[in-house]
Amino acid sequence: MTECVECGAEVSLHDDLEVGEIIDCTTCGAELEVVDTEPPVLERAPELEEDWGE
Amino acid sequence: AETITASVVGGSGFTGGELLRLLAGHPNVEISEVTSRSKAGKSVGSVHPPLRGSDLRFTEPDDLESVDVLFAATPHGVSMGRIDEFFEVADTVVDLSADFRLETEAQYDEWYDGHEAPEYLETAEYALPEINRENLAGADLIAGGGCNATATILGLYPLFEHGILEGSAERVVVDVKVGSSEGGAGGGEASSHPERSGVVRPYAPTGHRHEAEIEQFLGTSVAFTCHAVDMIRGASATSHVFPASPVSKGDLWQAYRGCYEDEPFVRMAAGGSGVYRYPEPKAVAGTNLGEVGFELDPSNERIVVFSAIDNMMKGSAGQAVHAANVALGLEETAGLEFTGLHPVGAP
Amino acid sequence: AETITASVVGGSGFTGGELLRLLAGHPNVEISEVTSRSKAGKSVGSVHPPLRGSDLRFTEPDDLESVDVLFAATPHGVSMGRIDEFFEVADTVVDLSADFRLETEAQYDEWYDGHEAPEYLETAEYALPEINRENLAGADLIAGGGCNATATILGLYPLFEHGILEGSAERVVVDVKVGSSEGGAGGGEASSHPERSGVVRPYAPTGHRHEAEIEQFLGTSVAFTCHAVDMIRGASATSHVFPASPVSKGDLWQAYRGCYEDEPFVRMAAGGSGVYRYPEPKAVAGTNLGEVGFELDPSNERIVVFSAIDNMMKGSAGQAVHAANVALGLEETAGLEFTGLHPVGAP
Repeated sequence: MTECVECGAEVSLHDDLEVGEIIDCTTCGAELEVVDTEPPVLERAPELEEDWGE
Repeated sequence: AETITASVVGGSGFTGGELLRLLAGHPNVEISEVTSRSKAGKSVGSVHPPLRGSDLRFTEPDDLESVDVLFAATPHGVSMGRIDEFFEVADTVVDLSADFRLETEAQYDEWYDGHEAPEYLETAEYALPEINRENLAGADLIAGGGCNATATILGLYPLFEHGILEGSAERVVVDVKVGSSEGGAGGGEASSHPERSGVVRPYAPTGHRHEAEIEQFLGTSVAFTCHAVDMIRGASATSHVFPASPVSKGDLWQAYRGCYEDEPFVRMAAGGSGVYRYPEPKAVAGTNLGEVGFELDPSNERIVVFSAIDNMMKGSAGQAVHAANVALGLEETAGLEFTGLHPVGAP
Repeated sequence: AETITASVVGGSGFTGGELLRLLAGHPNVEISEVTSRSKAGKSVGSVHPPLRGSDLRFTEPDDLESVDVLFAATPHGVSMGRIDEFFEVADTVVDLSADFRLETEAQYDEWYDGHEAPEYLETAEYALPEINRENLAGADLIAGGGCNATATILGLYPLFEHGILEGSAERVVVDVKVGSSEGGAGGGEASSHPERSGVVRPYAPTGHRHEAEIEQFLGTSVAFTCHAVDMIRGASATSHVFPASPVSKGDLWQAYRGCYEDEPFVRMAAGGSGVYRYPEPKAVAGTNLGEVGFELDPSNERIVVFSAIDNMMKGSAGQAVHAANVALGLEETAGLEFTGLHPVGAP
């Protein structure tokens, strides 16, 4: 378990975590990048701004 | 598990049918009677497809059987005239109309055509558990919230509860988009299929009745506008809020998680990834869920708050069953477990 | 009557097809060329049903033929790279993208990815005749307005033009509902039919590109939010305006009639009776008409302004043809006479 940087809720992590992996927070949906595994550290992943067209 | 007997007065309308559908699937409820003047004698399934095969038939709404809880899905103005009679046959009455929502007779004089049983207004409890749970336990008279007010209140409540808004200085604009079931089965020319399809139709440019209900629970006046859009069931409220002092995303998440993290029927949807990044009626259609989300707009000193519900469920029948579960000490989510469909068409 | 030659660069998209449909029916226009890299060699009717039977075929977008007027219906970023080439073959260029809408290079740095031909920004004229007619006569480079900005500007313009709003103190909230054609033919997962049907989906909670364009022409900042709804073509803008001092319905009618009474493409719809009391995309689908209306909300010191357009027409191709008619001294309504259908489904 670790905290989501966006909303502060608990983020459940699977055990064979890899640096660089993207995990989405199940509370706020934010995309988080694993920057360290022992202990697990998450940062906001650079999410590409979806182009809404028009 | 405990079983309670329930009846539905006014069971042939859309809301009455939704109540029947939920109560028929409720583990702790046995339906004893469903009344309808217009459909008396007909099977409930002939009017409401989800109930096909049920032997339940509509009965005349006079000389009601005694039950533990009576749900009134009648038009505005009916319950206030029959409330004494309802309490003669039931210990708990859940009214889905607007007849007992507001606190004072003066409000009914202003927004409706007065009130026939104002003495009940004091004791009536608002049905939305997320903001009134402690008063609902053991309540006798429960008043279901209006669907537009429910969507709006769910979105804004955490901002007031956690002091981000004090409710005096700030300007709040609420722009709602709703489905056609809000107008009920009847409705005039404007709700014929050719005229009602594919609209984005402002129909209550200044919605004072909704504003009165919202102001009562949030303590602030809101500028409200409603549009009919091409949905049958669903309400989406977008609130544009201008707080007196700047606020951070962290403050917002703290307020919303603080209010809703442990709520069984509120889901957060505030940005993130995927197709459904913000609350959307499609995502909650047929469920008792409310979706709530927000976006910060520093350049305009604005918070944009989104909330989406199914006006037939969280905005009406679902909220009534949820409130009854709380009042009667049943499992809160009993009979309300459905979590929606994906993909799905217009709700 | 006079005949001018016209070409469409980027004719296979929705907007390109709409332009073709209008130009093919225009009494003063002869289409000389329609380019499309992806559909080169194919007949225009194979892509755009309204043009079935036409012997016109898409050509490669290189070595363009010289024409009187060139319409560019290309994605953002294309025209700014080819503008010199366009002016080598045409006296008048009408660009439907955002490439020449804003006045300064700084705005493109902030909201887009900079600009490749900023020297043209000075002379480019905004295509909306209702607010820029005098500058359009004889203009060489015409920049089509964005659909959301067009809907918003049409609604609010009279309030600024007649001093009801000065553009400084007042708070203006714009809540827009749009159809799926705004995203063009492509679009990712979110625009697949199962996911895009039946939505009320906030997609630009804080729509800064639109705000920049609106602010440029109204001189005030607006707090903008956009929702996708279940329409293909259509945009409905509801503006919540809080004027510094009270205003009467008489003032409002004077301002709106003053600006629009003689305009061929603006219809007022502010209250009154019947099913269509306020502006509605269905009522203007396929036409170059904009519907504008308002409602006064004294208790909230608010004016609610409604405006509805067809984003493919008044918000794009129709506006381009209207502007070209003005620039080339043709009859303003030439080729734009269609006044809509009733009853009709989702636009």
